[in-house]
Amino acid sequence: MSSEAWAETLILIGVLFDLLGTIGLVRLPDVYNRLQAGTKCVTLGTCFILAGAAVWAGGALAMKAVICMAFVLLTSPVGAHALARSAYRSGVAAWEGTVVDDYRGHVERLMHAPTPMKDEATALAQTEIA
Amino acid sequence: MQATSESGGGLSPIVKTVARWMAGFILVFGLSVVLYGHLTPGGGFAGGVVLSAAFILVVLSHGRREVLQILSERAPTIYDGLAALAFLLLAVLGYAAGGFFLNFLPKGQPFQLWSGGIIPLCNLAIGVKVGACLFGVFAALAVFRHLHQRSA
Amino acid sequence: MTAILIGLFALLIFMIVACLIAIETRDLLSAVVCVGAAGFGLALADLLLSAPDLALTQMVVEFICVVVLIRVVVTRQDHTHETPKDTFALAAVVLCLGLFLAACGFTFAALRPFGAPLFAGPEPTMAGQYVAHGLPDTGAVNYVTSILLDFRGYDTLGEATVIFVSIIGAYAVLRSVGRIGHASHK
Amino acid sequence: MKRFAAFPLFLLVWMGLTWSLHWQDLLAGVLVSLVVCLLVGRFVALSVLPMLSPRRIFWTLVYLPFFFYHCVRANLDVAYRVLHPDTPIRPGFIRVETTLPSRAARVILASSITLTPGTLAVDLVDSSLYIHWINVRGKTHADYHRAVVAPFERILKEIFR
Repeated sequence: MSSEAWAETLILIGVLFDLLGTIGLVRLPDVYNRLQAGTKCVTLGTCFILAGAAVWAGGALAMKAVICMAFVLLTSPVGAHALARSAYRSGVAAWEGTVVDDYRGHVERLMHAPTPMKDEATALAQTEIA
Repeated sequence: MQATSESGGGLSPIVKTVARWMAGFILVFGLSVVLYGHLTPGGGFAGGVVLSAAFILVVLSHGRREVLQILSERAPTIYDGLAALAFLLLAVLGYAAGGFFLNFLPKGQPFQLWSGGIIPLCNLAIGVKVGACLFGVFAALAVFRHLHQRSA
Repeated sequence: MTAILIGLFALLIFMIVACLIAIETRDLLSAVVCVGAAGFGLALADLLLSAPDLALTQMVVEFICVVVLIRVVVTRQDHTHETPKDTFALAAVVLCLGLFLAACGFTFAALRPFGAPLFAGPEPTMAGQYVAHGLPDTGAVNYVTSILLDFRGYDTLGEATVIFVSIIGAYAVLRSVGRIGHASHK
Repeated sequence: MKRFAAFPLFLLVWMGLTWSLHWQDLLAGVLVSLVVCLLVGRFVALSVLPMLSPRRIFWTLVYLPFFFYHCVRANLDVAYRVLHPDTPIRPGFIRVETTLPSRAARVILASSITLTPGTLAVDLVDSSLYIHWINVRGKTHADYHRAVVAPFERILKEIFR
C-alpha cells in the first residue's frame, strides 16, 4: 500500500472510533457512562486521525502531529476526570442501575467536615481562586 | 502547595499535576506561533491567546497564589502597556526611514525566521499584548471580585 | 457618484442630529433610541460605500447594543411612558427596513457576481496587488501577516488600541476598591 | 538552578515544532526556552535527568505498546456495549488502593485507567483512587485491584522506582 492509502485507512479508523463515541454519548444512561464513551473513543479516534495526517504529510507536519497526540493523550483523560469529579460533587445523580458506590462515603465525609473542607466540596472554584 | 493537602483544597491532584506539566509546553507552543507568524498560519493575535491560556490554566487549577509567584498583580497591565508602546515605537521608527509603518529592516531570505523585516517584531509585540490583555480580563473577572467579597 | 455623495451627506447630517438629540435629551430611553438611529445611519452609509459586510456587522452589533441598553434603561427607571400609536411605529419600521433593503439592492448590484474570480481578470485588483507584491515588498511568506502588519499596519494598530482601551475600561470598572474607597478603608 | 531543570525538554519540543536545524531557529528556541523557564520554571516541576536513566526508558518503551493495546481493547469494549441492543452495563463507583509512591506515578496511573477498558478515574485522594467502572466484576477491593489497576501498576512501579 502506498503511504496515502495507509493515511486514509488510519483516518477512516479514527473517524469510526469517533462515531462509536458519539453513539455512546447518545445511548448510555448517565453522565459518568457517557463520559466513558466520550473520552476513550474520541481520544483514540483523534490519535488515529492525527497519525493518518502524519503519515500523509511527513516531515515537519508529522512531528507536529506526534506532539499533538502526546498532548491529547495527556490532557483528555484529565478533562474527563475533572468533569466526572465535579459532576459527582455537585450532586449529579448516577443511574439507578449503579451497583456499588464507594465514592459516596468519601464525599459525605467531606460535606460533614469542618468549614474549609465543606466549602471545598460544595464550591470548588471559589475557594481555589482565593 | 504544601498548605493544601492532597485530599483537600480545590481541584484534584490529577488536574494539578497535569496542569503543572503542561503550562510550560503551552507557553513554548504559543511563542512558536507568535514568532513564526510570518511563515506559518498564526501570528500575534492567535499566539497571544495561547500564551494567556497557559496562565489561565494555572489560575484555574492552582489558584491565584501560584500565579502571583510568577506574575505580580500589576504585571498584565505593565506588559500590556509596554507591548503596545513597543508596537507604536516600531510604527513610528518607520519615519526615520521615510514613512509611517515603513518596513525599514532588511528583508532577509524568505522561509527563514529572520525575514520580513519588522513583521516578526510586530508579531511579538502584539502577542505579548494580546496575552497580557486576555489574562488581565480573566484576572479582573475572576480574581478582583473575589478580593472585593473578601474585604467586604 | 454625486447621488452617492448627496446620500452620504444626508446620512451624516442625520447621524449628527441623532447624536445631538441623544446628548441633549433628558429622557434616557429617547437617548438610547437616538443612538440606535445613529448606528442605523452608519450601516446605511457603509452600504452606500459598497461595504455590505461592514453594514451587516454594524446592524447586528447595533441591534444587540440597543436591545441591551433599552433593557437596562427600562429596569433602572421603571419607565412608564405613553405607547406611540401602532400605525406610526409600523410605518417607521417599514420605512427603515425599506431604506435598508433599497441600499442593499443598490450595493449588491454594484458588486461582482457571485463566484466571479477575484484574482483573475483583466483589470488589476487589490487582491492581485497583494499577491504580486506581498513577498518582494515585505519578505513575509504568509500573505495574511504581510497584509495585516505591513500593507494595513495602521489598521492593526487601531485594533490593538481598541483592545488596549477596552482592557483599561475593564480594569477601571472591575478593580476591587476605588482610590477613595481604598483610602477610607485604611 | 532548579527552575532550568525543564530547559532541555522545552528546547526539544521547540525543535519538534519547528523541525529545522538552522541556527536562527535554534537560537530562537534557546531564547524561548530560557524565557519560559524564567516564567514558569519553578512551577513546572519537570526535570530531565531522572528521565534519562536507561531503566526508565526501557520500561517506558515497554509501557507504551502495552498501553496502546489496552486502549484499543477499551474502545472495542465500549463499542460492544454501545452497539449491543441491551447496552449490557453494570456501572459502579469503586475504590482501589495503589502502592505507587510518587504523585506523578499516580497521576499517570489514573490517566491510563481513564483511557482503558470501561474505567474512569473520578478522584485521587492520597493513595486511594476512586474509579467509575462501567461493568463491575468481583466483590472485594482485591478483586477490583487485580482487574483494574494491577497490570499498569506493575510496569509503572518499574518506571518510577
